[in-house]
Formats: sequence, structure tokens, C-alpha cells
Amino acid sequence: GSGSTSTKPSATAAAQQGGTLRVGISAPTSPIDPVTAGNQGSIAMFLPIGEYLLQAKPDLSIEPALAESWSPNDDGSVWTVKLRKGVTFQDGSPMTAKDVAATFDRLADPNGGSIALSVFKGILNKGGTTATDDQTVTFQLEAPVGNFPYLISSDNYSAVILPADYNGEYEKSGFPGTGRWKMDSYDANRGATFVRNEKYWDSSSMAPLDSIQFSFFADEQPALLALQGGQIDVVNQISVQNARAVLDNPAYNIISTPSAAARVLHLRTDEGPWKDKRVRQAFALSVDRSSIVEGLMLGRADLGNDSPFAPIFPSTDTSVPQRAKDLAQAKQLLSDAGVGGGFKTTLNVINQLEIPSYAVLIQNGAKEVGINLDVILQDPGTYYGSAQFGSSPWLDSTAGITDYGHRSVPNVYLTAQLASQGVWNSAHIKDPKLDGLISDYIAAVEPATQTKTAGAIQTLLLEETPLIYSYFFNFLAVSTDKVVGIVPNASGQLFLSLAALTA
Amino acid sequence: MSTLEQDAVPTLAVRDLDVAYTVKGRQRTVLRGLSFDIAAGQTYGLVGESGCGKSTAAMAIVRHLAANARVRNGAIRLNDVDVLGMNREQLRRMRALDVSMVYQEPGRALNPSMPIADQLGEVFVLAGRSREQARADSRTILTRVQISSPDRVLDAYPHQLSGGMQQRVVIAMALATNPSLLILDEPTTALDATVGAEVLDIVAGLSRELGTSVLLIAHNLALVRQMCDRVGVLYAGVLVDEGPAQQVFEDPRHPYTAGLLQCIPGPQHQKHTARLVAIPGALPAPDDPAVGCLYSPRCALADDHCRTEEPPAFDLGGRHSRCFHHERAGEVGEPDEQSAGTPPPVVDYDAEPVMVLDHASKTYGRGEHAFHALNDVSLSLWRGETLGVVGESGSGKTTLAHLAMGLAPPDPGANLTVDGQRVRHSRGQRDLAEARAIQIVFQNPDAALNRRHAVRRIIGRSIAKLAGLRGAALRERLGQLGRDFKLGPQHMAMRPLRLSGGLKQRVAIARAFAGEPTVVLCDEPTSALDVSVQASILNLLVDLQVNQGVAYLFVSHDLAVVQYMSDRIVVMYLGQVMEVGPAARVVDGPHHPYTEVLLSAVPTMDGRPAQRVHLRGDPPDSRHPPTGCPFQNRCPRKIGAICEEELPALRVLDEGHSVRCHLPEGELPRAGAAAPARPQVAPPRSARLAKQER
Amino acid sequence: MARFLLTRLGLALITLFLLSVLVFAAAEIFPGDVASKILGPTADARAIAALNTELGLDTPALSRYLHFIGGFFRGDLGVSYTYRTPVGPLLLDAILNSLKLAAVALLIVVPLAIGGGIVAALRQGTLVDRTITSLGLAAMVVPEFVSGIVVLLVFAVWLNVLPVTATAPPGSGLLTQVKYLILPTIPLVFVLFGYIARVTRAGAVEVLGSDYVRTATLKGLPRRTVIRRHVLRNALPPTVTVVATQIGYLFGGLVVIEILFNYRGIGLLIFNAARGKDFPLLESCVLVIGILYLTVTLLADLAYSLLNPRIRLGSTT
Amino acid sequence: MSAPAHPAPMPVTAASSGGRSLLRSLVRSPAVVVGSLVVAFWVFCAVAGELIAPRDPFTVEPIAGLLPPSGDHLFGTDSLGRDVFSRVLLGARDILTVAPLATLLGVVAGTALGLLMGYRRGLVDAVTGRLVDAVLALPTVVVALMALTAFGPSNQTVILVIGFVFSPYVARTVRTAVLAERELEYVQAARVRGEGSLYIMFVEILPNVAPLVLVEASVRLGYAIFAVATLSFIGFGIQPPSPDWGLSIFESYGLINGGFWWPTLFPAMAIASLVISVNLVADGISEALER
Ligand SMILES: Nc1ncnc2c1ncn2[C@@H]1O[C@H](COP(=O)(O)OP(=O)(O)OP(=O)(O)O)[C@@H](O)[C@H]1O
Ligand SMILES: Nc1ncnc2c1ncn2[C@@H]1O[C@H](COP(=O)(O)OP(=O)(O)OP(=O)(O)O)[C@@H](O)[C@H]1O
Ligand SMILES: [Mg+2]
Ligand SMILES: [Mg+2]
Repeated sequence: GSGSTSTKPSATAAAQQGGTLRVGISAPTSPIDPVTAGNQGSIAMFLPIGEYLLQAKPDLSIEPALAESWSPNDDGSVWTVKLRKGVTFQDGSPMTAKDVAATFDRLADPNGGSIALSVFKGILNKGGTTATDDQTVTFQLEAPVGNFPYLISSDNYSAVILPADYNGEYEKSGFPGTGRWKMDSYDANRGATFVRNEKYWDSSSMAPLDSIQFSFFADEQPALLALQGGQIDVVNQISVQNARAVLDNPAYNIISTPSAAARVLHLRTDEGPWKDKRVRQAFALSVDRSSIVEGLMLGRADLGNDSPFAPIFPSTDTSVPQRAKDLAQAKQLLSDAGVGGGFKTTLNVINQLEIPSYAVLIQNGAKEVGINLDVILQDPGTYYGSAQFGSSPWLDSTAGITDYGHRSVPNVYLTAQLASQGVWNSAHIKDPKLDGLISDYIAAVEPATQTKTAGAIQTLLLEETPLIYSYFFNFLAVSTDKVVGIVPNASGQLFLSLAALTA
Repeated sequence: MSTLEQDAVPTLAVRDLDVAYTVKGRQRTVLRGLSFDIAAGQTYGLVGESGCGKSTAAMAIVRHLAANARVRNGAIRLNDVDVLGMNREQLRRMRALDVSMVYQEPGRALNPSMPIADQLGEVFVLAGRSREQARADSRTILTRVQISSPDRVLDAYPHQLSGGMQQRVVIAMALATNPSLLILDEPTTALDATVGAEVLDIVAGLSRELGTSVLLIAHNLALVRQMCDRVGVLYAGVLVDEGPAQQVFEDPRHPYTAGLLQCIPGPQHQKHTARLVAIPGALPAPDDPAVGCLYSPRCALADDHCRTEEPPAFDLGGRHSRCFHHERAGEVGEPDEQSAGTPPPVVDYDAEPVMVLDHASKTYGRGEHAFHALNDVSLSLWRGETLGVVGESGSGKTTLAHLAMGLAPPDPGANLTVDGQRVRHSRGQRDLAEARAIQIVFQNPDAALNRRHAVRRIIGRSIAKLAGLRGAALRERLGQLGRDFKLGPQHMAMRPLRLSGGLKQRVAIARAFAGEPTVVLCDEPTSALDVSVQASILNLLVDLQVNQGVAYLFVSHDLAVVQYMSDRIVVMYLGQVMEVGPAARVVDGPHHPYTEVLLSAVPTMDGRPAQRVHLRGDPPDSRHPPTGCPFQNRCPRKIGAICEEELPALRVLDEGHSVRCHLPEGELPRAGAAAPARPQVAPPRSARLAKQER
Repeated sequence: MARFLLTRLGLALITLFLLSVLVFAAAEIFPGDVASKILGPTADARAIAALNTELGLDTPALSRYLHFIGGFFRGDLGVSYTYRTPVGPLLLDAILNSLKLAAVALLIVVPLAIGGGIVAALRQGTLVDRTITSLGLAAMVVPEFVSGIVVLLVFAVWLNVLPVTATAPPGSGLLTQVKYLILPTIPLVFVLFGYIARVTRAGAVEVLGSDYVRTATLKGLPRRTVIRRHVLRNALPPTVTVVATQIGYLFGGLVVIEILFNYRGIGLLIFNAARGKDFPLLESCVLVIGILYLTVTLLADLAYSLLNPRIRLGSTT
Repeated sequence: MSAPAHPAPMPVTAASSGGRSLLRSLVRSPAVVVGSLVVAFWVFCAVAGELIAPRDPFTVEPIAGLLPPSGDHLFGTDSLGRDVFSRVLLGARDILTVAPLATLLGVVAGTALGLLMGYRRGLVDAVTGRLVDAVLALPTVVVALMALTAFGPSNQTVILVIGFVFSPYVARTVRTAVLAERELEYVQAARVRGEGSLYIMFVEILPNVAPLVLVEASVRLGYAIFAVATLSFIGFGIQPPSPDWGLSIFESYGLINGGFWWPTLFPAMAIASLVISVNLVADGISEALER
């Protein structure tokens, strides 16, 4: 596609100028540094300050932001991005292609502790980004990638454009960025305050609010209570279970964004009770997805079809039949596999949010077909362990439920979860055919081709069932009905740059 | 009861007082129709076995009965005011002004976390004095109870004072507001004889001076005899014998009184010559339905009449008795089974001693804290002999016993042999033979018997450990011990708590004899017991000595008992042996001045007020003993410098009798020199003592 | 006295040493890898390795321990792995918060519980007694997060009279801070009341039965005076020591409360440090708590001996 | 000259009457009777809850989540549509295994320690005392995490953690009592007989401090139940789908402010009823022992 002009505030008539927005958010668990930070709290600290080349909308369409336009070469292995003119950092210095190149080199640097390394792995290396002139940047990819724009968009939250001379000391170097908001005060223990950047490069769309106040919470529950107690206006992110208290309360807006985030249940395909794919299929057939979506997620989730292809992905092939609960067939498959009498095995579960409950539902379903699951809850630390094969329940357990965040393209999931060499391949699936399909999909530039390959992958995964995706949940945020102009994205971030308060 | 009415209004008048405690829903009557008067300035004694209701009576008078107690009926009038009818405030005023009370443990009666000045001052402040005045008044009252350094005491905390001091403070507190009635509940039981005697002298003096009426509760008859104008003998909550002290004691009109009198070993009684007479049986349980005379089960004179009908209070002119046979009460002969025991044989001092302890010293603590609980004590014990050890609290008696027992290691240089065999000092190292040879009977059976183990287990375990018996043999021996010590199967099954004091001590003794020891150390085996029970225990010990030829080291600070039991006596003071010798010699003298003091502190059964030999100065601080003779700073017969300079040697007077004193033999005190001559045997009593020809 | 303090100091040092070793062992066996905890499990292996080197986690454990301890005694608490900032300020802030909370809680619960205990003792066996003890027990076992939620809803959400979060806005005066701390202390009061009251009651019952209280009563002192002058003082020592032993809980054990009331205390800090395997932070927290705890118990012992002349002056009889 | 480490919640009781009369006096106290009935009820539920539970406490019915109390769901349903009433009944099982076992562990270990410290005094006392202090100063969270990592999440771990954390408290209490007991003459009598330290500690002294231990245990049991719940709260406790009370409270306390009080209230009441009853019984026993 090609660029248009920047986003205008989606403010309604009632929206007023000025005022302070108070936001409750989970406390940062790492220093504020776009390069290394990976948790909600830390990310939210640079979102108002920084800006991206491209902005991904909740519907996963892409808009230009700091970039004016972008275009691939014919096989999609080289991408050229033209930058907007007149963009300046908050200290007044102009933003040039050098800064952009430096930013992506930093993210691709294997020794910088960059959180984005996993995103760019095998796609973009250090040195792959070059500034051809002040306004033009070219990305030389390792392999053709059709969805590359997403990786340099706001969906790759690390990709805020930073000055070329940024040295990793985000706080010390005064929270640099090009955005509408300046960091006013930051206390890792309590919260942060942002004030309007009066010198914002686009004076035609300044931030309506005077300031934004973040308070850090250790848990959703107190945050929600603070909201109900009128001490904050927005709860940045909340699980549907906790939101239940305000779900049908007109005094609050539920900001609900469909995403590709899922609780993925992996089954070891190389050994153990799940080696036989019929057993895996049977298990998948025992899951009552619709009642999970309705009962557990109160309808705020999309059905999953045992593949990372979430309904929201444009490329997802919707013609692939949806798998549903079918005990008869499940039992049949089990007896075919010679375990008609049922069996007992363990299920490692990460102890977060609604996942334990989800595990209980799975457990109940499985029992109906004679599979007795012994659920082992583990706190994230234990569950992920060293995150290396051989020393991590996440990657080694015969079956486990893991929490995977949203990505605006399934690429990372395909390469990391399902490719033979994938670093998160906890199902240990090694299938050349699948590997081939994956690289085809990634290389495909044309939407039609993408959908076709996606369909093939989805069908293959239904057959093999290395992973059970029973639902993709919606990210929820709650605000009082006084707040307007919050733009959520599907990875659960809230863009507050243009938020405003109504009278 | 016309005679009880007196022309003058009595200070205290108690009428038909019934008090009952509710225990687990059941009512136990502990006072039955108690009636007596205390005239102004009169001292009234209330005696009786433990548990007969003495304290209850006292508490009823000040209306401070336990929560579960109820006054069923009766009246108490103090200065003609009805006590039971008073409201809170009146009661408070009465307690503040008209009556005060002193009881057994002075240490516990004082608030441990408050300086004496505040506790004493309180009383005066309550009476409306200012703080300053209060302190001044406190000083004066303290001097009146003969405390030499009132200011030191005022600024001290209770635990910094000796027992005697504490009790003086309590008495000072009681007399501070010059009450019309002073109640003393066993004021000296917890104190040393010497100290106790002094304290009572003070009370007697002051009450006479202030005209205070006194109610003295005690089970030491002699003491009551000495102090009181009138006595009441309480039995199971009933006042069985009541009248002028002299009459009651010299001509008892109730078998119980007579019995009590017989229990006490008099100065002239000795186990070889006279056998003690215990009252058979024990107090009826407070809740058993009593028909007839409550004493009848234990009474030699009892007949069907006694067992069916409750005797009224017979008026005998100025005194009364609740016995149908009051005129025959005096004739109570001792029950037959008592005469059984044969007297112990004379000790053969030519034989080798069974136990020899040489140069035993014990130092507690180290450095500047070190002090010598025992100083180079040497003594021998012959087969079948009883060696009495006397001396006031802290003199090292128990330490001595513990050393011999191996419970505390002696300082180096000590040497202990039993039957000529050297015995190791630590109990841990002793082999079975050594262990069973020496055994001990502790002072307080309540503490000495594990309250969670049944008697069978307590004794059985000792048999197993000391006699090394198992199974049938053990059960056999257990039964035998049971018979020897009159412990029935029902007792065997019980836990100590449910046993009477006497039975408890029997169990303790039985345990000591489980392994047929050669030497038994008795550390105050009867001081926790009633006289009646004490008698039977002493008899038991004597019998055991007769049958098994066991030797006793008999520790006690009751001289009368020691005198009765012992062949020889050791007198200790601050860890030093002051005198050792044949019982008679030590008692008659010439003896050590300290021995003289001890003897003079023993109250006598004849009415005459004791001419007590008073100690100088304060009780000794065992941590800092004086130089030279340890006794010099208190000695009434101190010669002079020499006493302060050198420790006198243990000088042999004649065979087996040595005294540690600088005084030349001629000047050593003798019985009767200062103290009154050894009392004559009171006629009614001697008749009833079993004579035994030798 | 001096000797007493010195020996206590020595013992305290030993305790602290044992403590530090315990915690070190703990931090070592805690699951997972520091860097991958910080960067998240989905981070690239190379990034994780890089970070571990940066944090000096590739050096042997023992040397890390010694280095830390060395620093600790020089007052340098090292740098937190997760926050990448010096531990000192983090810790100080948290400790102060915890101290405030504990102080307020104690200020409320101690008088309350002592009063309750004494009353129960005076009315021994009556309905009042049973009620106080039973209520104490009931309150004691209601989990903090339940009582916490309830008081939050009632006072902060429905009645809206008190703030939801416990953290007062920076620079607010003492009274405001206390106002913010009232809600979170209520659950603590619930937890502690029962136990303290129980101990006080036991102590008082014992004293009430003592001879010297009888003496005081028979002196004709008014009941109030007896209780004030003779009962209280002798009944309190056990309570003092019990309160002291609760300090450990009040400083280290308030994770739940701190989460619920979004209060940045040391409990939460420890919790996160432990989960983040943040050794310098964890070790510092625990040691500081240890020091606090030992100091408080020492103070308690001193208070105890102040109330007990027998201990204070030693026996001279 | 140090204060008693951890004074007894109640004075050591002096003596005991025989077993039968003990029973009799117990039966006479209404508090004890009520208490034992309640405890008995919960024990029965723990053993045979299925018999009286109207529904299977484990079958979920997500669509029927959070139904308020009604005819066919006496206590309503929880967020997964499980019958709260049935869950409360069967919830007794885990708590009645974990909490008592944890308490037992703590009390046994603590008592042994206390006996040792009190009887042996001297060096043993000093050294053990330091360890005890160290553990007392060690935040439970850390202990919990250690154990969790070492043994993985399970009831056994919970038992271990709580037992470990409790033992020092018990130890201190017992120690103070033993210091007093050991001065009594029956201990010397035992030594005179030639008994070994172990025998004296456990056969002679232990029975005499038993009432105190009992009272301590009852208080601890209360805290144990509390602690189990709290461990669940930070995810270290009893594991789902157990109907354990503490866990249920933890799973649903967040719903209170949505007006869904029933999944929290009923388990909470169950906990309270159990602990109070336990304490009533314990108090009764120790009172009876005092007589
Ligand atoms: N609070 C109480 N509850 C129940 N029974 C009691 C209570 N106090 C005393 N008794 C019983 O009442 C009887 C009399 O007790 P009291 O203390 O008056 O006897 P005493 O003559 O003072 O004994 P002692 O000489 O040992 O002091 C005893 O059997 C005792 O067990
Ligand atoms: N374990 C000990 N440590 C320090 N001093 C002790 C110890 N045991 C006894 N003493 C001291 O030793 C001295 C002698 O004590 P001991 O008990 O032998 O005296 P006693 O004659 O038995 O006194 P009583 O008549 O009161 O029993 C006392 O001053 C006592 O305080
Ligand atoms: Mg008495
Ligand atoms: Mg003694």
C-alpha cells in the first residue's frame, strides 16, 4: 500500500481540551528501555514518548506514521521505506534515516540483549538496515518476508524510533522520542507522569490532555478497585474474570480488542502418551470450545482451531472446517490407538490469570474420554525454567499450557513453535512438509498466496494436532465513561496519545 | 451457746458458718456450723490437719472466698458489724481499716515488680496521707517490725529480701493501719524455725502493744500453744474442741485433739525409747455424705452412737467439745497395729562405716560469683544409723545430699565410699551396684513424683532400673513393696495428684527402697506433711531401718523430728559443719552457740513463753560469708577479734562429739543455761507413749 | 548490662550469618535463569546470554556471595538484577513503608488486644470472655485477602470514605498517611488481635490468681487501682515478647496485604525479588528484616527485664 | 538473663485427673460438646463427603457459572459452574489433611527442639536458638518458594513449609516450659534412677508440658489453615481443582466486588467454624487437665 496523512484524534463532540488522565497499570518488572523491555508496565512507559514507522490498527490494517510510504522488491526480500519530513525528537533535533537505521541495527544486535531478536531472527540481521539518504531506509532481509511491514510497525512494540546516539540508558538520556508526550517524573515503585510535548513536530494534532498519570499496581484486583473507588480513570489491562465486576455496568467502557493471543496447549509428538496422533486428535476432540468461550471467557474470545491462524489474521483460511467437541469420535480414535481403556498423564500448566481454570475445563473434558490429567500448576518462573530445551517444563513437558501474546502476523509462531528448529517448539514436531509450507507462507507477498498456504498449514495441523488452540482471547481494558480517544492494539497496548476526557 | 456471749462485744464473732465449694457441679461442704469469738486483744489459734478448712474460714471472714465458694448460712460480725451484709464499698473500707491478713508465702504475697516503698506506701496513701508522709510512715512501721535498715528495704524489690524480711514487711503492711483484727494463716510455715520464731515474737509484741486481736492459723500445735489465749481445733470443717489454750492442750476433751498431741515427738522422745502414734486414716473427702461424728472412722472411742448421731457442742464451762465421750477423750490409747514395730538395734560403731564422705566441698559459680555452698565436709555413716543434719535454709543440707547422690559433682578432692568401695562422683558414671546403694527421698512429694505417671509406673520403673527386675519378677516385687508400704492396688493405679500427702511420701519412699539401698538420704521427708501423717512416715522409716538395717542421712530443720530420729546429729551453718555428735550430747550440750540458738527457737508444749536466744544482725548472705568463723557476725556469744580472724577447728569434746568454736569447752552453752531447762514430760502425754525396755 | 548487650550482639551476628547463607542457598535453587526472567521466556538465547554476562551472573556463585556480603558490611547493597538500580534506595523506600504500616497496625492492635485480654481475664469463664476469645479466633483465621477485600469494598468503594490504595500521594502529611494506612491495617488487626489478646488473657488470669493481687485487694485498694498497679504490669511481659515475635510477620509476611492495597512494602519486594531470582535484592531485604527482627526482639527482652526487677537486678537473696 | 523466648498462650497446667473423669468433665462443658460436634461433622465430610454432597464438586458447567444460592444449588455455583455446597462439604478433605499434618509436623519438631533446648541448655540451646531465630526472621514467602522449587507444588510441600515455619514458635514456647519443669525434683529422681536424657525428656518431662503443647497446637492449627489459604493466594498452596476452602476463597474472592459473594463467603465460614471448634475443644481439654 502507500501512505496517507497521520491519524486525527477520534475525539467525540463532548471531548474537552486539557485535564489529567489517570491510568492504572501493572508495575514495570524491568528497566524502561525499548530495546530490552518486554512487559506491559515497561512498554507502557515508552509508548507515549516514542513513535513507530507504521501504526497497526486494531483491525490489523497498517497506517503510515513516521514513514510516508514503504515498498518491497518483487520477491519481498528488500524493503524500502520513505520517511516523513520535519519530524523532530523532543529535544528539537531532527529525526533522520540514520536514526531509523541505528534503531533497527540495535534491535537486531545479538549482543545488545534486544527483546526483538526473536522477532527478527532469520529475517533481519545487524547491518541489514541502511540509510540510503536522509529520508530513505532500506531493509535487506535474510529471506523473503511478505508481512515485513508489521515487524517495523507499532505491533513490534520495541520498534520505536530512537536517536542514533542512544546508548541503552533510556532513563538517564532523558526518555528520548518523537512522540506527543514527555516523561515528567518516573518512580519505579509508584508510577509516572507525562506532560504534553508542546514542541511536537505535528502542531496540527497535539495531545488534547495536559498530562497522563500512571500508577503501578501489583495486581489487577486492586487496580479495578481503584477504578471503582474513583482513584483512576483507566485500567490498562484486565482479565475477563476480574472485569466481571464491571462488565455490564454502563458507568464503565470495556475496551475489548480481538487478538491472536492464546493459551496454547502443546503435546509432545516425539515421545510419551501423545506420540500417536490419533490420541492427540482424540484429546482435541474432547475440548468443549464453545462452552469455554461462553462460560470461561464470557464470550470475549474467538474460537480456536488448533493452529496459530487466528480469525483476525487477514491471511487465515476461514474455509477450513472448525473442530468441535465429538466424544464418540474421540473414543473411537483412542481405541484405534489401543488406549480405549483410557490412561493417566500429567499436564503442566503455567499459573496465571484464567489458565488454571482453563486447565480444569480441559481436565473435565479429557476425563469424559478416559484421559485422566494430573494438573501441575507452576508459577511462571518454574514453568519457563531456563527457557532452554532440557531445563524448562515449558519446552520439555509431555503436555503443557503456555501463555502466548499477540503477534499481528503468525510468522513468529510458525517459525518458533512449529518449525523443526523452532526455539519454542515444545511439541517437538519435526515435519519437513510443515517446514516447507511455513517458509512458503512467510515468503508469500500476495494475500491470495498467503491465504492458500495458510489453509494448507491449518489442515495439516488439524491432522497432526501438535498444539491445541481452543480460543484466542480479547484484550480487555476498562475506563470510566468519561474517557474517549483511547486506541488499543491487539497486543494489549493502549495508545493514549490522543485520549481525552469528556465534560 | 450462752457462754459464747461475753459481756464486751467481741472483735470477731463467727456464728454457724457453713461454706461450700462447687466443684464440677457438686457441692463440697468444707465448713460446718463454725462458731467462735475473738475478744478484743485476744489471740485465737485455729489448728487442724491440712484441708480441714482453716484458710477457708479466714477467707470467709475477709469475704475473699474463691469464685466457686458459697457461704450457705451463718453470720460474721466484725466489731459488731455484719460482714456478709456489706456492699462493695463498705467491704473495701473494712479491709482497708479493720482487718488485715498475712499468709504462708511472704515471697508471693508481695508484688515482685514493685519496690517495697510503693507497696507499703499504698496503704497509707489509701488512708489519705501524702506520698512523702507515706514514706515516712513506712519507715516508722518498718522499724517497728525490727528492720534495722528501713531505707534499704524500702528501695528494695521483694526478691532482694530474705524470707524473714519479706514476712516482716508483709506484717508491717498488715499492721500499718492498726486494724482491730489480724489474721495470720500459717505465717511461719515457709520460714526457718529461727526466723519464724523471731517473726512471731514481733507479732506477739506488736499485737499486745496495739491491742490487736489475732487469729492465728497453724498446724504447729506447740507454736499455737505458745502464742494463743484460746484455740479451736478444726476437723473436716467442724470445730470439735474449743477453749483456753492451756486447758485444751493439757486436758484435751476430744479424741482428735488428743491424737494430734500424741503425734508430735517431744524433746525427750527418741526412736529407741518411744514410738510415735499416728492418727489412723485420713480426713473424710469434703463431699462424702457424713452421718454421725465425722471423726468416728478414725476414732478409737467411736461406738454406734457416734456413727449414727452427730455430736452437739457440749458446753464444758468456757470451752466445748463435740464428742459424746469428751470426758474419756484423754484416755485414747494407741491402736494396736502401732505397737508392732520393734525398736531399732543400737548402732555398732566398732564396725566399718557403710558410707564415708571425705573433704566434700561444693563451689557454685566462678570468679567473683563463686561461693561455697559446702566447705570441706567430712562425715561417716554406720549401718542402721541415722545421722541427722540440721541447719537453717541455705546451710548446704540439700547440697550435701546431692553430692552424695552424684546429682552435683563435688569440687576436686572429695572422696565417697560405700561399703568400702569408692563411688564415682557423677551419677552418670555410677554402675548399678553404686546406684542402688545410695538412694534419696526428696522433700516435696508433689514435685518429686511425676504428676503424669501412675504410682505403679513410678515404682515399677525404679524396680526395673535399680533392682534390674523384669516381667513377673518385677510384678512380684511391686506387690511386695505395695504390702510393705501399705499401698493397695487402687493406689497403684492412681496418679500422685489423687493421693493424700502421706501416701505420696510413702510412694516416694517405696521408690527409694526399690533397689534395697544401703544408705538413704532423706531431705526433709516430712516437712511438707501434717503432724499426724508425719508420725506414720517417721514410724515407717524406723521400721524399714529395723528390717533392712539401712542407714539414713536425715536432713530437716525441725529439730524435734531430727532429735527423735537421729543417733547422731550434724549442725551446719553456711556450708560448714559447726557441730557433730551423738544426738543427746548435741542437744544437752555443751554445744555450739548456733546449736543453742536453733534449740531455743523450737516452741515448747509447756505454756511458758520461750526465753529465746536472739541472733544478732541479719540472716547471712551465703554469697559473702564473713571472715573467720562463718557464724561470728550473728553469734550471741562472740568472743571478739579471734572469731573474725580465724576459722575455728572442729574441736573434739569427747568421743564422736566435736564443736567448731573458739569458746573453751567450759564456756560452751548447755541446754538450760539460757534456754529453759528441758521441759518436763507433760503427764497426760507420757502415759500414752509406748515405753520400750532396752 | 553491657556484657549482656555484647553477647546478644555476638549471637545476632551468628544468626545473621546463618540467615544470609540460607537465603543464598535459596536464591541459588530458585527456578529459572535471571536474564530469561527479565527478558521474558520468548527472548532470544543470544540476548539472554548477553544480559547474564552484563549482570556478572557467569561468575561462580560463591564469589558472588562473598562479593555481596563484603559490600553489605561496607553499606553497599549492590545493584538489583531486575530493576538494574542500586538496591539501597529501593530497600529503604520499602522498609519505611513497611515500618509505617507495622507501626500503625501495632498502635491499633496492641492496646485493643491487651484491653480485650484483660477484660476477658477479669470476666473469666463468662459470656464476655468466650465472646472475646472466640471472636479473636474467628478473626484470626479469616485470610487477609478476604477481610482485605471486604473492608475495601465497604469503606472505599461503597461508602467511599477511605482511599483504596495504601500509598499516600508523595509529600502528604502524617495524618493523611495514617488515613491511607487505616484500611490495610484492619486485616492485620484481625490476624493479630486473637493471639495477643489470648496471651494477655493467660498472663492476666495467672496474675489475678496470685497471692500479691490478693494482698492488694485485702489492703482495701479499689479494684481499678489493683488492676492498674498490680495486675497490668505483671501480666504484660509475656505479651511484650509475643508482640515482638510477630514483628517478623509484620515486616516480611505482608505480601498479600501489600498486593491487595497496592502498597510498596518490603514483603512485596521480597516476593518479587525471590521470583525474579534477584539475589542482591533478596539477600539485602532478608538481612535487613533479620536485623530489624533481632533488634526488636532485643528491645522486647530489655522491656521484659524492665518489667521484671528479678531479671533486671539479679537476685541478691 | 534473657526473657522467655515465647511465653505460653496459657500457663502450664499443673496436673491431670484420670482419663475417665477427664472425659466426664469434658462432656459437662457445652462449649466442648458443640466444638467436638462441629469438628466431627467436618471430619465426616472429609472422610465420606461424597455420601452427602448433592453433586459432584468437580464437574464444571461453565455456562451455569456463578448462579446465586437457590433450591438446587444451596450455596450457588462458582465461576466454573461447580456446586459450592458440594465443594464446601468436600473442601474439608484437603484442609483436614494438610493443616493438621502441617501443625503436627511443626508441633512435633518444635516440641522436640524445645525439649532439647530447655533440658540440655548451654551450648545446644545457644546454637539451636540461633537457628530458630534465623528461621523466625526468614520470610515465609522465601521458605515457600524454596520448598516449592525443591519439591514441586503439592500438599506435601505445603505441609512441609508450614511445619517448618511453625516449629520455631512451638520450640520457644516449649523451651520456656521445660526450663521450669527441669528444676522439679521428679527430674532429679529420674536421674538418680539412672535414666538417660532422652528418657527424661520424652517420658518424664514431655507429659508434663503436654497441655501447653496442646494449646499451642490448637492456636497453630488456626494459623495453619490460614497459612494454607495464604499460600494458595500466592500460588504455592493446594492445587486446583481441589475444592479446598482456602483455594476456593482465593479463586473467587476477586468476584466479591461484582456482587458474587457466595463462592467466597461459605468456604470462609467453613474455615472459621472449623478453627473455632478446634480451639473450643482444645481449651476445654486443657482446662480439664488443669483440674
Ligand atoms: N477453690 C476451691 N475449690 C474447691 N475446693 C477447695 C477450694 N479451696 C479449698 N478447697 C478445699 O476445701 C478444703 C479446705 O481447704 P482449706 O485451704 O481451707 O484447708 P486448710 O485447712 O487451709 O489446709 P492447709 O492447712 O493445707 O492450708 C480442702 O479440702 C480443699 O481441697
Ligand atoms: N544450682 C545452684 N546454683 C547456685 N547456687 C546454688 C545451687 N543450688 C544451691 N545453691 C546455693 O547453695 C546454698 C545451699 O543450698 P542448699 O539447698 O543446700 O541449702 P539447704 O540447707 O538445703 O536449704 P533449705 O533448708 O532451704 O533446703 C544456698 O545458698 C543456695 O542458694
Ligand atoms: Mg490453708
Ligand atoms: Mg534443702
